[in-house]
Amino acid sequence: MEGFLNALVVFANFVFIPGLAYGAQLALGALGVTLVFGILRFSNFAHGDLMAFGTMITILVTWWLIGMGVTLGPLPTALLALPVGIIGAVAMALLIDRLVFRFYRKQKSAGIVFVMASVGVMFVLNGIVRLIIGPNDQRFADGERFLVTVRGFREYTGLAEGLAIRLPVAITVIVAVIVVVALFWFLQYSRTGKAMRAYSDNEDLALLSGINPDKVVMVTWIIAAALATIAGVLYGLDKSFRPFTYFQLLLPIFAAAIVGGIGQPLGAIAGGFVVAFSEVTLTYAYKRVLEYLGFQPEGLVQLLSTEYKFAISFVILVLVLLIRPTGIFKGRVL
Amino acid sequence: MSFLIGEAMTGGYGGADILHSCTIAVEKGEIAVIVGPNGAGKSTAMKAMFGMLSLRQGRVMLGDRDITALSPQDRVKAGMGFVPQTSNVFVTMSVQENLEMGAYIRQDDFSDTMAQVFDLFPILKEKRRQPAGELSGGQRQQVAVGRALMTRPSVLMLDEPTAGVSPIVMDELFDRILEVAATGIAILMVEQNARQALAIADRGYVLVQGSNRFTDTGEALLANPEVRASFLGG
Amino acid sequence: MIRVDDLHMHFGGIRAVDGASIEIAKGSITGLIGPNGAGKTTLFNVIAGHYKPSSGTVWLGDEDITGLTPHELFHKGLLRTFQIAHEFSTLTVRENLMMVPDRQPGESLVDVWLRPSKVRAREEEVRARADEVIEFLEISHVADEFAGNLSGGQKKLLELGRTMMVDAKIVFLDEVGAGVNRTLLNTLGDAIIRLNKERGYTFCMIEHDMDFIGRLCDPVIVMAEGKVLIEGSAEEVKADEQVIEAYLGRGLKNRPAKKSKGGSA
Amino acid sequence: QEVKVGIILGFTGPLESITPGMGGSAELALKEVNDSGLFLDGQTLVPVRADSTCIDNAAATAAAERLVTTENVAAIMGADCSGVTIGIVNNVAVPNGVVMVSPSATSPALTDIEDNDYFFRTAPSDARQGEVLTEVIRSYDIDSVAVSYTNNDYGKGFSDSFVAAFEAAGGTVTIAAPHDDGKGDYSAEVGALAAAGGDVLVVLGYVDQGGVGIIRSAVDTGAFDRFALGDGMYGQSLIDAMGDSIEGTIGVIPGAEGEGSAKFAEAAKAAGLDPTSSYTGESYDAAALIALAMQKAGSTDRTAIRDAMLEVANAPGEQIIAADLAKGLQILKDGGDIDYVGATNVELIGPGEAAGTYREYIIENGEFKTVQYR
Amino acid sequence: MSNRERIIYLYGAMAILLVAVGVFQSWTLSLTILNLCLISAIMSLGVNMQWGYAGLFNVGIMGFAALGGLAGVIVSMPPIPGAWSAGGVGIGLSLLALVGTVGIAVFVRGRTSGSVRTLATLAIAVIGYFVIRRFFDPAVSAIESFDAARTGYLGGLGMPIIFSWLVGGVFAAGAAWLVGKIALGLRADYLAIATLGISEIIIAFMRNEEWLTRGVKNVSGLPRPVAYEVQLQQAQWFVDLSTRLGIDPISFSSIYVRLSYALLFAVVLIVLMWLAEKALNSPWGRMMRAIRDNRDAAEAMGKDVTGRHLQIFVLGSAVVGIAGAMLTTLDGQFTPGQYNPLRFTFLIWVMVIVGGSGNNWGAVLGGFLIWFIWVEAEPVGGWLMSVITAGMEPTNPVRLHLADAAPYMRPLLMGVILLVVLRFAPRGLIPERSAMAARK
Ligand SMILES: Nc1ncnc2c1ncn2[C@@H]1O[C@H](COP(=O)(O)OP(=O)(O)OP(=O)(O)O)[C@@H](O)[C@H]1O
Ligand SMILES: Nc1ncnc2c1ncn2[C@@H]1O[C@H](COP(=O)(O)OP(=O)(O)OP(=O)(O)O)[C@@H](O)[C@H]1O
Ligand SMILES: [Mg+2]
Ligand SMILES: [Mg+2]
Repeated sequence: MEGFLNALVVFANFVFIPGLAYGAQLALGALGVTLVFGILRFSNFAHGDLMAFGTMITILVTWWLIGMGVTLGPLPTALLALPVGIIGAVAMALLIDRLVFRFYRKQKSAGIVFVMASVGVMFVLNGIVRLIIGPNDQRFADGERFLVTVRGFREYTGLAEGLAIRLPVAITVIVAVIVVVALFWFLQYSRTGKAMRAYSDNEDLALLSGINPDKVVMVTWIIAAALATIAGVLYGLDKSFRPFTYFQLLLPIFAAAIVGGIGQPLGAIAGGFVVAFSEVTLTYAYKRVLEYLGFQPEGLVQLLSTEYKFAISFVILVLVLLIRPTGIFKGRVL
Repeated sequence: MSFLIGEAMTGGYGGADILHSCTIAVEKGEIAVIVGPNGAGKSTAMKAMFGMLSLRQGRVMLGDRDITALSPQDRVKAGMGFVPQTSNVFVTMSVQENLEMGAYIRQDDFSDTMAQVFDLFPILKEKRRQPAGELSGGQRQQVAVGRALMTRPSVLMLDEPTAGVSPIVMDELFDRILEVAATGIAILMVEQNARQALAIADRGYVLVQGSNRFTDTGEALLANPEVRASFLGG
Repeated sequence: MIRVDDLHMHFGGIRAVDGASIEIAKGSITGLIGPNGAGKTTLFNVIAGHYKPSSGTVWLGDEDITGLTPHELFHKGLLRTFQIAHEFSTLTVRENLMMVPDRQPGESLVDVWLRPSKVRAREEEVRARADEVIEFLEISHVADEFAGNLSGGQKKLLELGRTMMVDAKIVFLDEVGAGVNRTLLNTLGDAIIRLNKERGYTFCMIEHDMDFIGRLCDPVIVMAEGKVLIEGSAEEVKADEQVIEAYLGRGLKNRPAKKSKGGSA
Repeated sequence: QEVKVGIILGFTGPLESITPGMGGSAELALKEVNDSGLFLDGQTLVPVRADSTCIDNAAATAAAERLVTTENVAAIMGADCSGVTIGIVNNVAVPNGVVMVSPSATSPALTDIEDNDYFFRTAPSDARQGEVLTEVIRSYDIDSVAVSYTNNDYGKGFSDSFVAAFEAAGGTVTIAAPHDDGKGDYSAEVGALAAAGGDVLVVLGYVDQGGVGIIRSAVDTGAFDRFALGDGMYGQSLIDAMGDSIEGTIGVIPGAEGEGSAKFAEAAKAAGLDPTSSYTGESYDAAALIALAMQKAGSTDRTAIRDAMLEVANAPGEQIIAADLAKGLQILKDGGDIDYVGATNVELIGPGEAAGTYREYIIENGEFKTVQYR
Repeated sequence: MSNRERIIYLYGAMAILLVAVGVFQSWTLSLTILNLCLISAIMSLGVNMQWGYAGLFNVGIMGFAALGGLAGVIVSMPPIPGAWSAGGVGIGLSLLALVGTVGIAVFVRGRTSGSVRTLATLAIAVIGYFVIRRFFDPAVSAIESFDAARTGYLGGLGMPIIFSWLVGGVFAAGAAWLVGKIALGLRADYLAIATLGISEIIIAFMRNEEWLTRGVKNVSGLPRPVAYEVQLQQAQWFVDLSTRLGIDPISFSSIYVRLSYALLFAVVLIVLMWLAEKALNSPWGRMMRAIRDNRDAAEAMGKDVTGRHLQIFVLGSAVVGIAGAMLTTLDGQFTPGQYNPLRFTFLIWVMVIVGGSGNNWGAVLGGFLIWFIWVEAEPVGGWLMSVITAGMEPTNPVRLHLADAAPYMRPLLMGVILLVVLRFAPRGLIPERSAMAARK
């Protein structure tokens, strides 16, 4: 029994919780991507850097707040600064749309042109963020880091193995769930949400129904930018902020969005977890777990060496898509 | 001075002009029908009157207001409804949502209108939850018309509403259109089922290569042998 | 020619085609009518290989062609048009037609690179044929326009035109008439009859215009709710109570109020 | 008049967060030389930066080409990552006969590269460090370790040499797994490491790259509570990041007995740089060496610089430490001989190679404590 | 402006840009850029075949380019006898085992059916896997531990590196065929994720299968297809020549070498371009565009859509592979670490779209222009920064901050230029022919 519990704890500590954390972080990012794709019908490569931008502003404000001696006690101060960050990101997003994407909408350009434009935007944001805050690691997490620490857990349960739950992770997971439900409800049932879907379905007909395209686009960017900032900040709180990492997050985020069914809020969540868990579970060495379960494996019992974790997550995606070509939730064609 | 009138409209899609000083008008409570060969410019004329392509010359009047400069969505607010000829439903949205979108600009409770649409097109009630993209050709057409009816417009413009619908549905559609007209709404439609259409039309236009060839009452046009021969298939 | 045995096509819960069995005689022009949503187009799509049927078989002559891909069927001489026009929007009207003929040497890169003369020769023939069709459909003035820019009816004409680019055994026409000007439609009717008589094409056409059906088709098959209702000559069908109930109807209820306002001629 | 010195580092790309410090240190050295006013009777050194991107060979070559043929630099300090460094050496430096001194390219491949003696480096190759680190860890009689190395030629080569040495010394390496820099999440890697077990986790990576990510993840999950670090992991930012959770961590960095490194640290701090960030000392030395070699050669002729390089870097001669360049310049001016020790105790054993002593440190109550030099 | 005019003007402008670099910076630099422009052009030509002709969304370009690069190593490096004797046999056996497994599997599948078949295949696969590992693992560790610091891999075939260009094409084509078999004929985003995945897998493979690729330790010192500068500088005839031309031997040597590269690359580009143009303007091209426009209709008109997709996908990838091999040749080394999606996938996409997808001339121009910007953005950015800060006095903190930030002007500028170009040529600099152009 004890052995079993230990095995369970080990598994939870090294596979389940990390997977959950990473999954939720990806999901939040994927939500923004999937929304922009769903409504504006292009994959926004600037999303990673928009995340970085929003986070950067939040960080600057956080520092200022801490400087002023304002904190949130156990909770990270960044949460106080978050709204400002969101406003900044939204402003930036709307500005970009005004300067870049609107033109192509009027032109009725092909989706791929939007994508390339977004690559251009990505470069620009890339530069701006580094110009302002530089390329270095920035840490802005204060307050409690752990809900449950390994040591605490051991002492409490008296098990040989420990378990840690980080506060940012908990927040991330909760936020992710809330946001998804909210977004899903909004798109599915609210008047504006329906208008947005109508717009993405058939622009001309939307006009004929008296839907104001500019409003739809604006709302989309506002939500997307807000999501990007939230995702970025929560991620930064858990790990740390470095512009380059945020750019690197782009690929797994896209993977998550697509596998979940592009354009589907619920899919983004599912996709995020699929990617995260396939990375962690397939490359984890199950030696310890099995030992606790009374086996005596001679090797590490590692299905795949960690070098392949990123690649393998894609294999999984392909498999998923083989079984469900439209993604986990029926998404639309890219 | 008609309620809705496109006067001497000239313009096209950027390339050569499609319309050549073509004039279309319709009165409140009246049904006007446009017929003509394929590619004559009927749909273009409709789009022009709805502000979906820019005119080089001519103007569009609604009531006694010049709406030439208005954007399509503003014309909707001004009380115009339009059913395009192609891609006229939201394929990814359910039938019901399609109808709701029709009523987008309405703030009041439109459940009664929806009920009316449903008993006009019973099949739609059955399929209300199904994505419009999965409907049959004729069913789509019914959704499209239903969508336009939801706006409760003062002018209703229909581009070949009966293309691909079964005879019985066509009859009911025309019945309904007559009723709608009777309530004082101006109705302008393009039709290739020209004979049935002209039969209920107060006024008919024959367009050829972007300009008016004949303009007369429905019966008159039906009676006119030349028109019959070259446009109504004998 | 074509035989369909107890065909079922279900989309989730929806039984689009629900046990239809039809037979299309060689050399006939068979009409297929029925209420909207009766399953006509779906039936076409199954026969033409776009859907795999949930159950049932399709025979071409005495060959089982169930589940063959559309292009395989094309090679067997089975063509179809689409109810909602499927033009190649960035190809010109002429190119739309020219791409149709099968086994063009120009479609193999080896020939393109090594035997240009051979390719050119065939191109000429194909172009000539395309121009004939364009003439016939009265769309010469848009021959070099992108098909995407055509008017609704013109697109339908193009659909028909593509089937005229090759010598088909059997052609399935899904509402070519819808949105086509009636006068032109009559000419098309004549053409169909001519193709049928002279070239021995077999036709199966979905239509809602009863005059057109009456003029061309014998026999006429009536579908409703995914099943075959009845089959017979146009007259029989028109007279049939069920058909009137489900499909034809009894004309307008409220006669148009005669007003004596008239425009000027 | 002005003498240009190229500084080519990956200012954008995976290493972008450590290169500013490196570039700064190099420029610090040049500035010091200029301020002394002793350099080649009043000429001044002008740094010219170029971006090696660290990974994009083609772009790096083009950038270097620009430095050499357009900016006409007398010598180049750089590049950072071994891949681009090799590319530049082969396609630009050697063909044009320009001296290149890399502060951080540690790949053995550079040892026997066809370089006509134009390539030098101030970072010792990994082979030696592996042994030193082994000694250190064994001295705490730890005999089973897990290794996580950054997945590039530096990490790989380092890990190879370390594992060999450690096992030769009778220890056991439970697992040696790579980690990619700049990735979003390292729980998979740490999971594997934890499962393999071991008394300490040996991290051979970069302090502000994946390396710290691994450590954070390991600490969070309680997988390891003791760490041993390679030179790339030394840096104040590590302590700032991890706080007291890495008390007792041991490690080595190239560094000399005596005040050289300390002096450099002061100077760097004064100039607003973080002296503990990766490869800053090496960068300073690389630039200093170039300047001194010019002084020795008495000209800015590219070949002359090459020939003077070893003489100023090695004994015999008066030892010159960091922040004391003026003295060296003076001696050389008077035709004397110097042995540049600099910030990291440079010793060039033949072109392309550097030997060095290492400083063993332990982290105690939040700061690096020097234990001894090896 | 008709496309022909555009082609003339824009290519002219591009030439002027390169000449300007030659005049104001240096000819060696100009040629260095040109060489990469040529390679990029070939890559974007390959991508244009897939996207521009057939609308296939391939975001795995990086992988195919890397395969080409690998060919460079396998073809040109000398074999390592020690490594071979250490593990050659093992590798050979494991290969045999692999072939055997597949063979048996196929055989069994032929004989069985239904659930039996799947079970049997699975069983064979599993057994095969262990058999293979049985030979493979020891062999690999033997090879990798053989003089790890210098070699630690099998080496290559020691043939002239030129051949690797062909082989690279073949490698890429093979991989493309595999991916196509699984992923083609389905939704666009499906292909996207599959290609993205496969490219990541290829790179992971190359970074970690050291016995074959030497992994992150890189393979440097690949033989060159052209002369070495240093040798030239020593060769008497060359020195004479340069003195006659009045250029100093050193810079002339690098110019000479780069010119010879440029020549080789140009030949390849021209040949490919000719083939591509012929193909695009033939009935084949027409068919491809038809498929791109409307799969269902094309299928109904008797075109084997999946087959054709596979064909073009393989061809396009092969072209990318060739370019990849050429790049490795030019670098003179193979560094798996350098392959990252931004540089090797998305940048190429930018080239295609900015140049004008569906139009070979456009794609090639895009390759030239975008690479040029990619490289020149850095000096220009730095210069801009110095202009901006010129006004402030040297101690101004803002100035100091900006001075340090100069490198980041590069992405900024890159982005801005990209956006500007896209803004004024939304359909690409040399767009696919328009309806007007189509009128004969
Ligand atoms: N892809 C699909 N998914 C779900 N239901 C479908 C799909 N395609 C068709 N249906 C349903 O199957 C029924 C038959 O459709 P079909 O298009 O065959 O009708 P039809 O006879 O062609 O009608 P019409 O004369 O209006 O074209 C319709 O009720 C339609 O809603
Ligand atoms: N988007 C477009 N761009 C360019 N030309 C167009 C476009 N749409 C239509 N045209 C051209 O304008 C002319 C008139 O088109 P329109 O759709 O008005 O014809 P129509 O009278 O509606 O014919 P139909 O009865 O077939 O619908 C046609 O010749 C067509 O080729
Ligand atoms: Mg029309
Ligand atoms: Mg139908």
